[in-house]
Amino acid sequence: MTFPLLSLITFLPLAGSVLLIFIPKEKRASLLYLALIFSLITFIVSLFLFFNFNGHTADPQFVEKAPWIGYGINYHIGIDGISLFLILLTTFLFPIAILSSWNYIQSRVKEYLIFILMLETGIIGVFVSLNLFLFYVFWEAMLIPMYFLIGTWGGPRRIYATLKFVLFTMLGSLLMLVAIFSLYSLYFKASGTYSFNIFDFHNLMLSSNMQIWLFLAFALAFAIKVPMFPFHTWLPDAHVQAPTAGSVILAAVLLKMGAYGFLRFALPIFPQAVEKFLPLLAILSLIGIIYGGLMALIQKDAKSLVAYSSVSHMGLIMLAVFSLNLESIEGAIYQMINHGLSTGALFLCVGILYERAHTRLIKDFGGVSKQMPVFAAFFLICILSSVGLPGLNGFVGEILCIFGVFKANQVLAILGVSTVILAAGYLLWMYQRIMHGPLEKKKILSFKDMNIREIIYFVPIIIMMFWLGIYPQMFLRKMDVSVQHLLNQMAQKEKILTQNPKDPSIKNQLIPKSLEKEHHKNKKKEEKTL
Amino acid sequence: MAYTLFFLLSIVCIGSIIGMIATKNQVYNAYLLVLAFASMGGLFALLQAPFIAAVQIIIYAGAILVLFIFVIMMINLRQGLPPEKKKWTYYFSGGIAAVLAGELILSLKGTFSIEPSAPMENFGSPTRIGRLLFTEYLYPFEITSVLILAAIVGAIVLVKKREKK
Amino acid sequence: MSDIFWLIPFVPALSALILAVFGTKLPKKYISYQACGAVLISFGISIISFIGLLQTPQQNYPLVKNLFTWIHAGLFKANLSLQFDPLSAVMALVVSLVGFLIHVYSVGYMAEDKGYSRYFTYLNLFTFSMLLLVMASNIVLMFVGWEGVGLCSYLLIGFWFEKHSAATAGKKAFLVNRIGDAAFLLGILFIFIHIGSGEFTAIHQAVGGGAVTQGVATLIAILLFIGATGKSAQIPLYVWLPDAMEGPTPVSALIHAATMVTAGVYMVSRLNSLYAFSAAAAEIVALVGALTAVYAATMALVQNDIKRVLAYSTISQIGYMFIGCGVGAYTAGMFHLYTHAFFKSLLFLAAGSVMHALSGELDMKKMGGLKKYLPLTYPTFLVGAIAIAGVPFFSGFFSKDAILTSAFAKGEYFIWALGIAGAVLTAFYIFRLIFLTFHGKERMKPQVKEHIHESPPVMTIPLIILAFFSFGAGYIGLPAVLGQKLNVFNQFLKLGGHEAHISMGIEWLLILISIAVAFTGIFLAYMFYILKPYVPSMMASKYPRLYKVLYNKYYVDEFYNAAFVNSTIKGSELIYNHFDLKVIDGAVNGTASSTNFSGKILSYFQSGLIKDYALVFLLGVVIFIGYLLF
Amino acid sequence: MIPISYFLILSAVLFALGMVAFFVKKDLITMFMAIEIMLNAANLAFITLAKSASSLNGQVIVFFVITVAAAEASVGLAIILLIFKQKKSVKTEDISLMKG
Repeated sequence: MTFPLLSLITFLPLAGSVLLIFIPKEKRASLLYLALIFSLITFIVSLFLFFNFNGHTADPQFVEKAPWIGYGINYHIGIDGISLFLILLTTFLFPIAILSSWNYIQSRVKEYLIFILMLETGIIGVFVSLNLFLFYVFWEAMLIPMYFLIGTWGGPRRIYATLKFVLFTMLGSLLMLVAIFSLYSLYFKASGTYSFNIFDFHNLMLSSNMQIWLFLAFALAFAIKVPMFPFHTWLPDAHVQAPTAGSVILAAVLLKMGAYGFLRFALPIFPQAVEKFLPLLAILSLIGIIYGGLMALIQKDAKSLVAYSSVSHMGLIMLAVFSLNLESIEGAIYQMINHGLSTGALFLCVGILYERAHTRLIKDFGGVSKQMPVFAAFFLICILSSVGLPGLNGFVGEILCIFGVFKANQVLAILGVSTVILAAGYLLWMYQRIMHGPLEKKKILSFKDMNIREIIYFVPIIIMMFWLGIYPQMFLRKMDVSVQHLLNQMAQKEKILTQNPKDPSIKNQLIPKSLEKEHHKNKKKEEKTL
Repeated sequence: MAYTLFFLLSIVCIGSIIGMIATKNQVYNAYLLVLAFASMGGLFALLQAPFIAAVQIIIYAGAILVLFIFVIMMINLRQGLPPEKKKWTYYFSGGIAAVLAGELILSLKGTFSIEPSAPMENFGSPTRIGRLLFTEYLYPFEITSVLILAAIVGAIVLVKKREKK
Repeated sequence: MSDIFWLIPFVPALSALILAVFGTKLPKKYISYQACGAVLISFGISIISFIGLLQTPQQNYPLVKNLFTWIHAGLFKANLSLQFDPLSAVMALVVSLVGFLIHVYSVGYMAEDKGYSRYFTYLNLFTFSMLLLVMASNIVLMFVGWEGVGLCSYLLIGFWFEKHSAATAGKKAFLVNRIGDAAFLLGILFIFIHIGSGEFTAIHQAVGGGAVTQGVATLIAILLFIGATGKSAQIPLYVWLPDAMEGPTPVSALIHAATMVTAGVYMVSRLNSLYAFSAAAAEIVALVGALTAVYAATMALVQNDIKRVLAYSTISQIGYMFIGCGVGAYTAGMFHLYTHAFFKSLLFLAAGSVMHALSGELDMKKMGGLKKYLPLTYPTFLVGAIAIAGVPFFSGFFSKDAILTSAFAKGEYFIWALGIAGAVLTAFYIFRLIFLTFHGKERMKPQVKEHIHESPPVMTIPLIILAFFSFGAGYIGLPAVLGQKLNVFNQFLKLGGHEAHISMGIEWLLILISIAVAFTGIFLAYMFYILKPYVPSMMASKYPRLYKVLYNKYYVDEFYNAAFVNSTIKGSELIYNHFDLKVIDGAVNGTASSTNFSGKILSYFQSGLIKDYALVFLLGVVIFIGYLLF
Repeated sequence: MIPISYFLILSAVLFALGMVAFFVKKDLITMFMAIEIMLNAANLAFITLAKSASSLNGQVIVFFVITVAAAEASVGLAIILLIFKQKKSVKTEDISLMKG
């Protein structure tokens, strides 16, 4: 039994939130410091994952397995090259989120911090689960703290926003639950054993009809989470109403769960259905890119502008995911990290402005640069990162995504490139209206530049932006094998289905052992070549 | 002899229930119910259940009905209740009850042809029932006693006047 | 020593980093030393590397320094690697030299500005990006520089962001450039798909080896050229450059005249094999260049803003460079780029000096007769004007003539004719500028007049150096008629492309035509603005429509605004209000409210009365028993 | 001897009458009494069938029913008293907290 590193990372925040319960709520400072320390320790521990991660194997690493309820419901966690970075992103952003709410949250600080830490456990849990049941538990558990975060500390229309957010997500995830149990029973029928293990499901061959229904159920849940057009309307509302930290986490991590779900479940389990719905999904993603960009262009509220920009960026990520090649999927994963950093940072920027002006309407600003030069620089870097300026992180992901899409379908890529123009348009226009121009509003004269605390939490983000932009090798190389493995898996199932399309014996069965051997050989080969 | 007794008791029973439906006064209702329960006890005796008949009269006619009358006295509604507004529920519920009765009787069709069995020695005697209760039905019996205890405590707690803080 | 060339871009980068982090806390004097020093070091390394390059045998070209793998996933691989060959060397030398001079000039020009350190951070950052652009060994890294210079241009145009117009102009520049960049990006993708590598050597090999078809090459070439029209301000994406004059004047000189805007020309020259391979693309390049050259020159005729005249002049001159590239005379294009860098930055800096003298006045109608007040600025300005007008023995003459001769030799007579027309206009507008500014009546406001003064030496010395280059830079590329050996520039660059040869007689004829054209333009200007100053206004009132169209720059800005910007915004608003809020959100809220409504209806059944519940229960029992019975 | 069907029919009729009483009455106390009638009707059926099956189990069950009924009556009446204290009424129309 090795040291349970993953469990530690997953449950450390929860332990922190339990500990917070015992601290009297009047001790504001100690509450905040304790929460910060717990999230920081979690981050530091998660760095071990990064440095000890073996990029030469597609097998899950840091695996822990323990019986739980039985009937295939186990506590089974582990990570691979796809989930590693999302976990790191999560642990990286949480201390920042806590720092950003240092003054912003004035009432019920204790409860707030408890929910934030609970949320962290929920999110990490989603990314580490290798058992579908466990995954679902975390997936839903994470909604609860988010519900309270928006509903209690949000803006004036917070109740509407939370309800919309939770109901939307619930709608998808309930259908997903049905699909999960169908998979479970199908697997039982095929193999005679109970299992919720994701890798067992990967070995399950389903008839194409069954694939379509199950895929639709999964896809809806994930598409809402991403959110893909036309399921995006909860996002601007939730973002605008959520407190800054909530927005940061929502944009940076929660949205990624949708894309992660597609990569982890929808693609490898239902390759045929994916094939079938590919045109639809790709076109929806493309619409999302352009539509989100156009909508962002005309938003009057800075936060909802950034929210719509998220729709646009996630559209590109999804388009890349559905392009199904190595470049596009690596680009998509990379772009997820980038989007997490840059959009999260943009929300922080809007939050900093809001703390000073108590408004988010773009027209209430103008000429802020003069008062806040340091902030202007940070804000600009975040915008440029989001725009995809070469040298910063956004470019690497963007060009890989577009290149991958281009390989799959040139027309889609050519239309998708419009994001380059649109993103520059809406973000720079916003920047101009907020930061530039004559200083006409008197209120702005009283603005103070960023304080030490704000600079402290911004600098790591900026450093990461440059690092990811200049030396992506360190990150990309750890994904190679996992992504290649995913693609091989899909290709292999495809092969079986195309070899004997009418053979009734391949209805809902396991992948034949002989092929599995071949599969292992392939895997060895992958590992050698990459 | 048995037939006469049976019809007499049934008529008393049915009659007192109909009377109960017809009268408004709650106290009269209670008295009529005593009558119905007593005649029911008689019917039990006819069916070779002397012990249950005794229990029926003692507990129902004695204890429970007394409880009812106490409560009626405590609430003490001077004037009778005003007439029901929704008349149609009377007819509707009456109709449904009639249908139910019809259905129940219809379902008893199979029993019409069963020959009555000859009376048996000591069939419902307290001894035999007591033996059963303390052997085969020991656990349920004990649980009932706990239930009654719970009911007593519950009733007291519910009705007890709370001291204002 | 020859492999230290990779340090050239990174010295300014380091300086920019230091200034960005500590800039506000450093003394001005230190900042200026560091910023200028960094560029000077780059220039020094450039010279050392250049000498090293000359000593290296030619088969070893280009020298490549691979620092590390930058992006790599699957087929997509881009290294962070720099190369040094004659083309890069010329560009690096020009950029670092002009850059250094303008840094020095800026020390004087920006001395009073509050954003001093910010200014030099941007300027250093720009130098880094530009050097990266010209030294990148693959197209992806080149794109980094390409975007980087665009960013710096954005930052520097909007340097005085309190001014609404400056902020808008900066944004406009970035956005218009982005449109081009999107096409450029697509070009990169096509290169990777069809060639499999972004390294320039690989591209040359693939094109030379016939690995790509004519059609693909044309597509790639055109996409990249669209990117170039954005960066180099050619039709149709030139609109940002005139507005870019909102930035500080040294910036206009460095970025919007000498270096950045010529990046497109550099790119085409760098990928010369591609353009040589695709005749159609080359034709388009030449045609766009020629049209822009004339078109921009016409707009320059009537502008009164001294910097705008120079801006249109820049657009026009870059058009000439593209003519050169388009007709296959890449060396000629590069040669013009090189001479233009000197004389155009000289003109801008001199204009800046004029502005400095007149407390920031830009309108030529409020100048005049400045000759005697500005004893140093005037002659240097004049040198620049003579150079751009194409008067013999000055650098502009040699380079422009090389381009036009090549066009003629290639048989592109139409383009040649456009070029000649542009040359007349060029000579005219630049001397119009000279006459209006330095000659004639003094039209300044009296309070401005009191303060007129010559600029400090830190500004005039760069002017003098640049004037020297504007005069002499052309002597390394003398026309072929004087002997092939004399064209050192040509010998050194050795860019591909077929330079057609024509007989000596025709070449002499062409040279004479060029000279005649230049003097015609100058003479016309002299006539209009010195001899008969009433003529221009008379012309304007005689052809009011033509004048208005020219003055309003053919209404292209208005057209773009209406056709693209406003329609997009209006359309988006329409979609947002009627589709996003009503249809999509309406569907969501509709689901919610219909659920709510049906809940209300159903709640009537929940009367709260025991009897009703019991009745329903009874009904259920009756039905159930009935079902069991029958 | 009397055929058991007589008893069973009687039990059915009594049950239906109890039901009618339940719906016709509107004070909680009498409704409660009606419930007791229905319980008794069920008891009658039990006893009858016990006899016809010659098994004492039926009678034992009736014994339990009566005990439970007693317990139920005590708690139920206590609740009715409480309701009366609060609402000053035992009419079912006045008790509609569950109304949606």
